[in-house]
Amino acid sequence: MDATDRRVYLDYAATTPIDERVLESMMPFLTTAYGNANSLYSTGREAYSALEDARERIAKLIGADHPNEIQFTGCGTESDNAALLGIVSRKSPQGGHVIVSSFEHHAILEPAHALEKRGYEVTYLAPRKSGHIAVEDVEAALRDDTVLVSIMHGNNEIGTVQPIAEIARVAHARGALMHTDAAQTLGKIPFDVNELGIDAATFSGHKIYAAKGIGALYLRRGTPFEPLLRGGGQEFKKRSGTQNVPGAVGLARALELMVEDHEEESLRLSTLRDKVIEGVTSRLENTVATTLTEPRLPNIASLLIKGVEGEAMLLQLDAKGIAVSTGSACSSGSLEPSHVLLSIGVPPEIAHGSLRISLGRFTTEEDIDYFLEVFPPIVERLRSMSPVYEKMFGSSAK
Amino acid sequence: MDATDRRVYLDYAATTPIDERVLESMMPFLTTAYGNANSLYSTGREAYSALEDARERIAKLIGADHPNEIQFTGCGTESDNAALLGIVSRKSPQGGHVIVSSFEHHAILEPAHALEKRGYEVTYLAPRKSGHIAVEDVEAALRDDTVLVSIMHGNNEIGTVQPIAEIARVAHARGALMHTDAAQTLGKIPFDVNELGIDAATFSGHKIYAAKGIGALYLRRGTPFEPLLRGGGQEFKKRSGTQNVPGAVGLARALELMVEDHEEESLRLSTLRDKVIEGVTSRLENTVATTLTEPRLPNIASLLIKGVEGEAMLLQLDAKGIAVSTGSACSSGSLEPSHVLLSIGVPPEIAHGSLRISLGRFTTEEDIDYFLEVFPPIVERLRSMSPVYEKMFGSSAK
Amino acid sequence: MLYSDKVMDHFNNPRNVGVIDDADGVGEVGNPVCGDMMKITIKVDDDRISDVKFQTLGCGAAIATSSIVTEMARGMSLEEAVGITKREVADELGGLPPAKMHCSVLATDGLKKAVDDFLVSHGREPIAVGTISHDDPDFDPHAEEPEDACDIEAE
Amino acid sequence: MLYSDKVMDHFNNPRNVGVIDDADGVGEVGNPVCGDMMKITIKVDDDRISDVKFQTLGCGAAIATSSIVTEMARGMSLEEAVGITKREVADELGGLPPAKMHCSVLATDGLKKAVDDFLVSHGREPIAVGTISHDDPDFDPHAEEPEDACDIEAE
Ligand SMILES: Cc1ncc(COP(=O)(O)O)c(C=O)c1O
Ligand SMILES: Cc1ncc(COP(=O)(O)O)c(C=O)c1O
Repeated sequence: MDATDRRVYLDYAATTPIDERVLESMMPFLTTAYGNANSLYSTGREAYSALEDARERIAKLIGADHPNEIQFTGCGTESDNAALLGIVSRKSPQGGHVIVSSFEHHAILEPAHALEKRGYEVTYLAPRKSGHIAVEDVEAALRDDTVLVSIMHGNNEIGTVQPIAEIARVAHARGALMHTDAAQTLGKIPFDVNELGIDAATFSGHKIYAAKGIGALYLRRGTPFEPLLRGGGQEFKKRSGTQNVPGAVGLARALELMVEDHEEESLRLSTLRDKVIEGVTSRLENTVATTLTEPRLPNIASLLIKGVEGEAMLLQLDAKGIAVSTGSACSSGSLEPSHVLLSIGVPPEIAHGSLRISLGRFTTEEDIDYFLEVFPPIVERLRSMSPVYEKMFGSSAK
Repeated sequence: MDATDRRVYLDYAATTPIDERVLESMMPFLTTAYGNANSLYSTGREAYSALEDARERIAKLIGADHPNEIQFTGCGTESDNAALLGIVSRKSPQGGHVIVSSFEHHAILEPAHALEKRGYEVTYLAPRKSGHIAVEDVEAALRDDTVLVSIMHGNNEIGTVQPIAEIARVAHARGALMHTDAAQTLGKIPFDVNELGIDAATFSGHKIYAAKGIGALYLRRGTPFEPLLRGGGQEFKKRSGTQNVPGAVGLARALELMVEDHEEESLRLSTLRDKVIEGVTSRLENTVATTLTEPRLPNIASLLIKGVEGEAMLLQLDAKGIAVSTGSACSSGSLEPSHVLLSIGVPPEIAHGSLRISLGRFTTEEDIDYFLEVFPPIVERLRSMSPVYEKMFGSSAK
Repeated sequence: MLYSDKVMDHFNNPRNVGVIDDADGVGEVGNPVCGDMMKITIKVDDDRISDVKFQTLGCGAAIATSSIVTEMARGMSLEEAVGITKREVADELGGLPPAKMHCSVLATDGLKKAVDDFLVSHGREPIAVGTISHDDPDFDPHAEEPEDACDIEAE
Repeated sequence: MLYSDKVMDHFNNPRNVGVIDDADGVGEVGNPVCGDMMKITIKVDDDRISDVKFQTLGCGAAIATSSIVTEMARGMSLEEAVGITKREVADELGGLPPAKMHCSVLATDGLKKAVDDFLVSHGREPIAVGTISHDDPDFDPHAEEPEDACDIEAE
């Protein structure tokens, strides 16, 4: 095969293709079974049954006590916004204190800023250098007026997994509720709402081979909550809007497929992930894994490639058919590189050279071999074009 | 064909099937072109191009000055919520006055109630008996501190079309902004944001043969707006969340198909609609069209069938394979029948017997004939089972 | 919202529809303004309900509960008939959606009224008076709102 | 965000990469902390730029603008070279995404610095001093934020 025709997708943490078995499960609801799930006649009841069946299956797979604890939403961002704003403003309308980590996704950080504007106090808790939130740091940050703690389960850039069960325990001990953004972990590592002891959790379809445009929010029964989307009263009055039945059905199927073989898949992916890390760091000087401390997601390899800029690597890899991601500021148009990397103490000049390789269901060993073959010359060429590489890193490494 | 095998869908105002040409346009993005539209590599750029192409086509079809005036959302409800809350809270954070009609969809009424709780004053403007909002009533309700007027374009239950251009003019004359919920009208009657002179408008995909889970919000450049969904900053920072590219592409295609033949289709549907109204009222005593005053949507026939309850009719029609809708309280589990019917002065005991027949692309004359054949005996049977029909309506009509 | 097969059966093929012309007792409950109304007529033999017919204006659940209550009551003693609870009616139908539970009250209240009408017209003490009510004995004001998709609008 | 074909061409095949060993002028701008840095070396003959080479650490736009500015400058008088605006650089590349416009400044500033370095080292007055700045002359603080999808994160 001509190298330039080859396509290797290594950005599963950004989005995944829809698994064809998932699409198949959606197809009836994209064609003949188009009814509105709120209609009383048979076409509507058919859609309703499919929707409720999807809800039940998801509830079961995450160990929820009741299907009605699952609401379908439009995306992970909506679930995050709804959880943070909805719980806090209902539980404590007059203000109070909220804890989030400083390396949350922007879908949590931005609503947290909005809460600050409304008079709440927010603690942005920094992770330790390993990329993990320490339980004792949460404990120290908790106050009597802490309303909610929201700490992400798996970090989308560096792949570290947080001790959610322990954090939930200390949060509850101080009377705070607990939300976790599980967009990156659902289906990849064990996820049980009761084992974790959480009150709310965010899921996103397009991270687990379901469609874009569907997400879900787990909300434990009795959790105070004010809807973000108000209207016809769908989703037990918690999320209005005609339900995306094909999306919901696909999400349930996708989660089933994830859970089905997550142990073997986890092993397979973490082996490939380690091969990426080992392969890059052994082939290229001045490269290092962002963190190797467990627990980590099996599918994310985060690397720091010193002396190059991320977008340049990304585009050169793209020219070879390889899709990856970077935390460089240049790729996002913002002034600062990834807040995640900065939060764990990576200096900006290094963070600009970060690379995230994220693997998934269709990643093969050949894909990794190809990446490892193509990548080193790209870095070497970019470094050779740099006016400062030798000065900054050359002597130290040679 | 056995009558019970026959399926006649007459509830297009609730939701529509996806047109197969629309689904076809979506398929590449549900399969191979799965990239995240925010990624820089080619798979992402492909998705980005498709998304921006969809945006441009929609912008053009509604006469928008710039594609960036279109944001994609998750549903009509989200667009309504975002418009009402987002414009009002940014334009006038300290409070003020808002005008909505009293027969808006709940996706407007509920956020309006939320605004009241936050200290805004809201006028719920009643339509006239014909089912139309009168421009002079809006004018009379406007105040110096009116921030926003939100009046729906076409009413989803009774099909009346409001004089949006005139309302926008009087609103602007008093310094208020103008939003219209066009979920029911887009593609069915001419819709041009500059001719209407509006600042914002709500669209929903599943009302025009696109998918569930996609909507759009038109927001004129420079209109003050605070995002409802905050996070990664997608959609020009106005609506965060990974974009639903297949949904957006389908929405653009769906709108093109609507606009393509909307004149012929409008004529065809209004002829069928009138046949429904004429057919029912001539065959059954004590039945009447809710309103016949123009302008009305071509595809909605709203009928009042005195002395029967809506859900009972609906279920009996369903047994014959016909899908319709009712404004009866019994079908919605609420205590009051449709707020729309009450708003135009229909007494509750009559409103319980309302029926909405809404037509669409796949409705045929045979469908209507079948409905007109099946419906009268159903009504007669239900009336014969009623303890009060004769007393209340029998003598008056005979 | 999903009705059970048995509800649909009783809605589509309601039993005992009509009015007993020489009824011993008549009960009328409900109000068209609220969307539902029921009239029930009974024949009484030896303090047992020997025949019963109903007329109902209302939704699927209102008609189905009316129909089933007539089936349940036929052959019962007056005491037994008055004792039928809305929960029993719903159970007999294989359950009702939460938002429709109030419809069972219509049926039981109508029956009670008819029995009392018989008793009072025969100079006897009514059994049911005071217990007739549209108030739902199972109603818990602190319960969550019924979580059912029929609780919402299909557009 | 979409780069034009010409940007991609200059990024993938940058012209004039390297360092002129016996350069007449050297310009260095940028800072690795901000993610981009450029070094430009020029040969001057008769107050015209006869040769020019660059090294750049940075994104696609940074490399492409560096490359194109060397092509534009070659053969120009010093006056002309110093007069190249960031808008001209972007236009020459067939446009740049709004979020990347600042990269053109790196290229033009580097060139100006190299010219001034030549002049000053020859005891002459610098032309560009005072005009060198990372501030964008086209920058409008009241403009809307760049509306571009690259302005966001892909997850
Ligand atoms: C007039 C009107 N506005 C808003 C909506 C809400 O749209 P969606 O169901 O897509 O949330 C609907 C239909 O449901 C509608 O008819
Ligand atoms: C950890 C995390 N949270 C939230 C989101 C937002 O999800 P969505 O893109 O579905 O809105 C993402 C990915 O985008 C994510 O990785």
